[in-house]
Amino acid sequence: MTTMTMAKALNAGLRRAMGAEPKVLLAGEDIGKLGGVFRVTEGLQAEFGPDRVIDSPLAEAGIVGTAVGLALRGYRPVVEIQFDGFVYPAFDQLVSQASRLRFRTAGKLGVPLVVRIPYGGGIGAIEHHSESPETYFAHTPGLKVVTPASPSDAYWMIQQAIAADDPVVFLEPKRRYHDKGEVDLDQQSAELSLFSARVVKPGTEATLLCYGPMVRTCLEAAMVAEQEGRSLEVVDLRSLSPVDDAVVLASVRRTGRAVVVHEAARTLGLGAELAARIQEQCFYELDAPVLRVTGYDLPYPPSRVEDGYLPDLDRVLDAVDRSLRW
Amino acid sequence: MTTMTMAKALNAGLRRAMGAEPKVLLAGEDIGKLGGVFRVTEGLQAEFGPDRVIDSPLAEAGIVGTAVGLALRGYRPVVEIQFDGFVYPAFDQLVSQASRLRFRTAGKLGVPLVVRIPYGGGIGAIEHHSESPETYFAHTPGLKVVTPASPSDAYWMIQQAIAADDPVVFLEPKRRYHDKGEVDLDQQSAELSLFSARVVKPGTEATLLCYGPMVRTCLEAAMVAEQEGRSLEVVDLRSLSPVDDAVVLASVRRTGRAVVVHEAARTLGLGAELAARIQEQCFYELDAPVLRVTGYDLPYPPSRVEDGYLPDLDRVLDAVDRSLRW
Amino acid sequence: MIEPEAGPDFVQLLDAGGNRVERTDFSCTAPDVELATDLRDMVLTRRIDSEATALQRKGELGLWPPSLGQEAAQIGSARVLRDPDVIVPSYREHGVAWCAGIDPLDLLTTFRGTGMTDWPSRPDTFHPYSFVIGAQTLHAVGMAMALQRDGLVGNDDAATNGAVVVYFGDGATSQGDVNEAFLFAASYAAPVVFFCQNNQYAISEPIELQSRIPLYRRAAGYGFPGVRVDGNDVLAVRAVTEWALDRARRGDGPVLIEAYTYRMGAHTTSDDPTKYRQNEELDAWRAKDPIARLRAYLERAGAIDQAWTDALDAEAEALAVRLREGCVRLPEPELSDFFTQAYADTPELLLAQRDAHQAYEAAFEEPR
Amino acid sequence: MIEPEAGPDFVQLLDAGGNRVERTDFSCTAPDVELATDLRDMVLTRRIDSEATALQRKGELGLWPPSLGQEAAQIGSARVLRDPDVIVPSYREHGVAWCAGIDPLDLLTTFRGTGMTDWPSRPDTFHPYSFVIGAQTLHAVGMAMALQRDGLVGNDDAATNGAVVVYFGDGATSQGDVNEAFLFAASYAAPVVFFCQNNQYAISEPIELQSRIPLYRRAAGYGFPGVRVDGNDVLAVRAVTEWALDRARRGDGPVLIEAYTYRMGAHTTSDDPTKYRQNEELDAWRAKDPIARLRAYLERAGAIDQAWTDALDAEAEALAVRLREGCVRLPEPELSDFFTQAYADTPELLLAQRDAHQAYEAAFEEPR
Ligand SMILES: Cc1ncc(C[n+]2csc(CCOP(=O)(O)OP(=O)(O)O)c2C)c(N)n1
Ligand SMILES: Cc1ncc(C[n+]2csc(CCOP(=O)(O)OP(=O)(O)O)c2C)c(N)n1
Ligand SMILES: [Mg+2]
Ligand SMILES: [Mg+2]
Repeated sequence: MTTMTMAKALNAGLRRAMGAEPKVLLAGEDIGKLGGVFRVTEGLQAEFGPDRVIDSPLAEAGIVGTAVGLALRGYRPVVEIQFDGFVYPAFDQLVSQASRLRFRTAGKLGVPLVVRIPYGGGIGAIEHHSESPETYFAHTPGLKVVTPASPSDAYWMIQQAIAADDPVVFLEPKRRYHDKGEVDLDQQSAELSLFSARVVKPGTEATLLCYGPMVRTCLEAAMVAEQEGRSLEVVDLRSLSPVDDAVVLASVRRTGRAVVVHEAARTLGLGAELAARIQEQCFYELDAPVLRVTGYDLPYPPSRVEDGYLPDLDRVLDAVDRSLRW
Repeated sequence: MTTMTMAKALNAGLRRAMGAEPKVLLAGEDIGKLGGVFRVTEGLQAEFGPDRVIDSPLAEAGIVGTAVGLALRGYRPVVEIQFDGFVYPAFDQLVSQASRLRFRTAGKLGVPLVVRIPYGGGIGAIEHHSESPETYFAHTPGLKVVTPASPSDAYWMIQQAIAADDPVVFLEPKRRYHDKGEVDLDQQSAELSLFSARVVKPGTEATLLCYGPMVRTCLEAAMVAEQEGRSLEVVDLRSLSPVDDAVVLASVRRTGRAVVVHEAARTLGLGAELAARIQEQCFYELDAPVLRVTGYDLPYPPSRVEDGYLPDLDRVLDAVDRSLRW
Repeated sequence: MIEPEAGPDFVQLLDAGGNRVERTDFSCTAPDVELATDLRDMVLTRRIDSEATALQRKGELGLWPPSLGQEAAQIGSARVLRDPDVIVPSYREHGVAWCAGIDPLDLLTTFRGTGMTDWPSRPDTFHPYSFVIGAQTLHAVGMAMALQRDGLVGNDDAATNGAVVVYFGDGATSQGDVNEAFLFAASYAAPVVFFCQNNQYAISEPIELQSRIPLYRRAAGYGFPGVRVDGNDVLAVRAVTEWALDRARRGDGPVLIEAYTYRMGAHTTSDDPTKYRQNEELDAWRAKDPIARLRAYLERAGAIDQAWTDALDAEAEALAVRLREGCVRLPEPELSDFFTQAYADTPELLLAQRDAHQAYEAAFEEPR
Repeated sequence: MIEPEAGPDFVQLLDAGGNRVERTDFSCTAPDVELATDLRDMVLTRRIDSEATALQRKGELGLWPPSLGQEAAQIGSARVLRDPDVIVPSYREHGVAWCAGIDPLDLLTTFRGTGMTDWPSRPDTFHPYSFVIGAQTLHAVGMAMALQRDGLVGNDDAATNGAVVVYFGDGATSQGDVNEAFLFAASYAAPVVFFCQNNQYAISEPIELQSRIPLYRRAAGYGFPGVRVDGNDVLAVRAVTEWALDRARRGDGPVLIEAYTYRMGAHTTSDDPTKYRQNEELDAWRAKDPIARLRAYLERAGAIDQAWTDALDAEAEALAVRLREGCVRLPEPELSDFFTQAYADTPELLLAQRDAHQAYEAAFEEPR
């Protein structure tokens, strides 16, 4: 076991994937010499050369579009979008191209592409640097969307995403880049499938459904609740598309109550889909409606007020209270 | 009262808006001489000149981006995206630019832009010509999203959208372009606000929530159900962002049952948000879970199988049966 | 429209009358017998095109984008390709598809709506048709980057080198994606030949709206060569494309070829070109027909005779019959088939949706 | 990096030593007293920049993108603007903002995170800063189309005409949006001056990655003029921008100006340029400092003296103090304020979310 930050764990995962498979390439803005603005690719260009760690011209459609071409010819490109708010110029290439080539060719072609996106708020940034675009991709057939919440998951999930034959949007919770955790670098392979959810804390009275940056927030909330004598279960979705319904529904059936927590705007955020599915599948088992603790339906606000915008421990517990009082 | 198709009603609405307000401009591919591939802008360039009805170079980001600039300088541009599947290159300009300038300037600037998009399937088209992208826009703070279901609504809603000071994504159900209906061209102004839902058929046993192309489908289903002795209420949402919750919730409270119908893929389609809201607000009033009749979570399939992909009368009634049997 | 003249800015090797034009910069070395196979390809492509157009009129296809008039640009560029070159078409390249060995019946599946672009006869080196204007140009650059990394560019043994040729229209040159493709290709010196068929229109919009100067000059702004070629002259297209391919394969980077031609038919079968262009224009271009001029030349050169022509006509007719009869017999797909085609690893949810769909359909006594 | 020399492809009117250079094509007619106000603007801009950088180091700002070294490009281009011209900046144009009359304290709100880009001192003709690379260039073209429709272009009375000047970086030229902006502007002959500050880097990426040829040549590919100017020479920037503006205002369409300069500071305060560039490079550019050369010229010309310089230093110091003290006193916003700023007509749902937020906050005994 090694203790490392999520950023370092991602770096180690990328290095291992590149070492194991020569077809793995990285591309993106400033990922080479600089090692990326978050240093996730630090040292990789020096190790694997500029043909495998490519500094791209400043154009996201170009980055994703050329990666599609590389993927179609047998490479496994991993591209970095510098910040969440800069993925939109690549939108057509992602949702209308990368996502569809397999479908268009009845499975003859595939696009084993990973699009890494540092996402989410809470880092005091200016606008366009704190967004949570997961709905856009989770709604898009043909894409898969995953997000790790811990260094260990980051290390394994990036390797699994690279090994996956479908295009994967890999969302990295940037405010957790510097959180530390244990990673077992000697292990041979991941314990959990890339698309499985995980019960990160068992509990009995209500289920907190969360992912990425909000897992830590929910765990903290569950700890506090525990001290106050309430037992909350925390489920880390890990995969947002597909969602591991079995784990989610089993948990909610056990507890009878669910609160979904995410930073993205409420309307049509992941919470909407989870609520819809849960009420469809557990109609008689629910003791309260599925509640949502989310960002507001606003553009991401200036950093001095982001704490109010982002779900935090208190807002989570407040929703739990409301659910329990139902 | 005049009988006309939806395409003609839109044309008449655009003409009236342009006649009333010299700042209204149209732009898009092939909208001038050709009058648009669906002829919605037919005759308008001849009438208002090429400075007000602008054939644009073939680039959607350019079309929307320049329209943002025009809007910022006092014009009221109405741009046409030729087909649903071609809006993605303009995604950044729509979701990250047009939608935010007001927020960025604390209300000092506004972008009174209308983006017209013929959308939806059922016309036997090749790929990229049958999509339902409403989630992408309804999830985006700062945008509004509306869709008419009848010629009369088309006529009024396009004028209201143009008069609105917020950017509006105006989704035109292309398979209904040639459906005819009554339009009162002499009326002074619209009866209903642009953002109001409408109960298009009252009923008591279950509520069908629908919009755009599915309104006719749901009305037909309700007629058949009526013959079989079941009374269904049909609500045309008209506005997808914001949703007129008051009308929706009141109807569901009355009937105790809701079925949402849309062509878009199920996961994170509008039905997810409606289900989430309804179960939040009407938890004890629901006799069955909110059910969804939607497109599947697939890219739009080839036209020879689109009938199976699209919700139709039978699938709607099947869901109603399931709801009633709960 | 300013008519280009033969000259340094407009490569022509066979004039509209079928007379060879001598130049110092480009020449076509293909023997007449090879040009005769070009003529055959062009005639058959035109027959495929007219048959498909007719099938659409009869309601057997939902849509068809005619290639009428663009045969020289397509055949001339396609016939100089060889392994490991890669072809990335747009949606009107029926002549290129023909040269790549694609069964035209396969093309019809896409426009009949019985399939997406999954054509059994498609070779790996021919990318599927693309319908989002310009998007494929970036894929092409990525594929060229793959060739570089595969060691298939700039080798001493020239025969092992390859390049990517990507097709797009005049209208496409306005898209951000296409300009980014130019830029990425220039930046990486990627082996791409950007083959733009300037057929003068993007649906109703004339080329002047997309560019106020000749399109081929766009390339200079990115630092690589652009050439305008008479797109109705198969000899010139061959010569220019071969030059560009060799340059790219050698490792000297991209070239933009503007094949100056004309869309003699409608944009697609849904289009009514009389709304936006004059008959005189069409007539002027008819006089430059790519097939007529090549036929005139080959006849004069004695490379083809009446028997050859008769045999070709019979072959074309047989092909048309095969298409006509084959089209209506194309297998009808089932929606159920598609649920496992979107992903390599299909999510449970989709399998459940498929099962629900099947159960629902099965509940109807007779198929609907 | 190939160093451009004064010559037809590189407009320079004041060399690095502060000596005037004569040319036949461009000349700067501004009298020395006006150039002295340019010097003042440049010095004050630099002071604003260094103070903001210091405030970020102290934790008072979240981020700051320094303009250090780019003062001549910014002041020279901004000072030749006049009503009804419109300015569309990117995010590093602190000198342009200064000339437009924007209170630098307002700029700080954005980087302190107390506001978005809602600066009370912002005039209508100065568009807010933009952070999505290149997106603003399309807005600029739209604004220029508005000027055309407002009758403010190509009038006989030249004083009534206007143009739009839009700022962006060398990296931005790779974006599809920027190339579409070039194309739309060319197509509509829109009165836009594309002002590219080539400061040699896009964060860590050197200009060679974005363009293998001098950037100004991109324009020729779209059919309009491009000019490279010494961006550290305020006289040359003035002359070239004035020419481009006049041309655009007259109705002759867009121009691309590449102001060849250098980002002497970090990309932003989060950046560490030692990771990707050498000290020698910085030293070489220090020798070309835009302020030093103008000061040398004006001193030699006797246009400024020690008293003038002392007064300016005092003014700069006072400005710095005002920023330092003002920054920490900038009003703190409340989240509640923002719920009604996203729409002209705020949906009920958002009002309800605001109310819920307020009620929730109110439930805490003391503000959190
Ligand atoms: C991104 C996008 N926008 C719009 C369309 C609709 N459309 C289909 S073909 C076409 C014109 C294309 O013109 P051009 O590039 O010259 O090719 P041509 O059809 O003439 O071969 C348009 C606008 C599209 N397919 N994709
Ligand atoms: C669309 C987009 N992609 C990426 C970024 C992140 N980013 C911010 S500044 C920058 C470099 C810009 O370089 P340049 O255009 O040369 O301007 P400069 O910063 O040098 O003034 C990048 C990549 C962004 N802001 N927007
Ligand atoms: Mg064309
Ligand atoms: Mg730069």
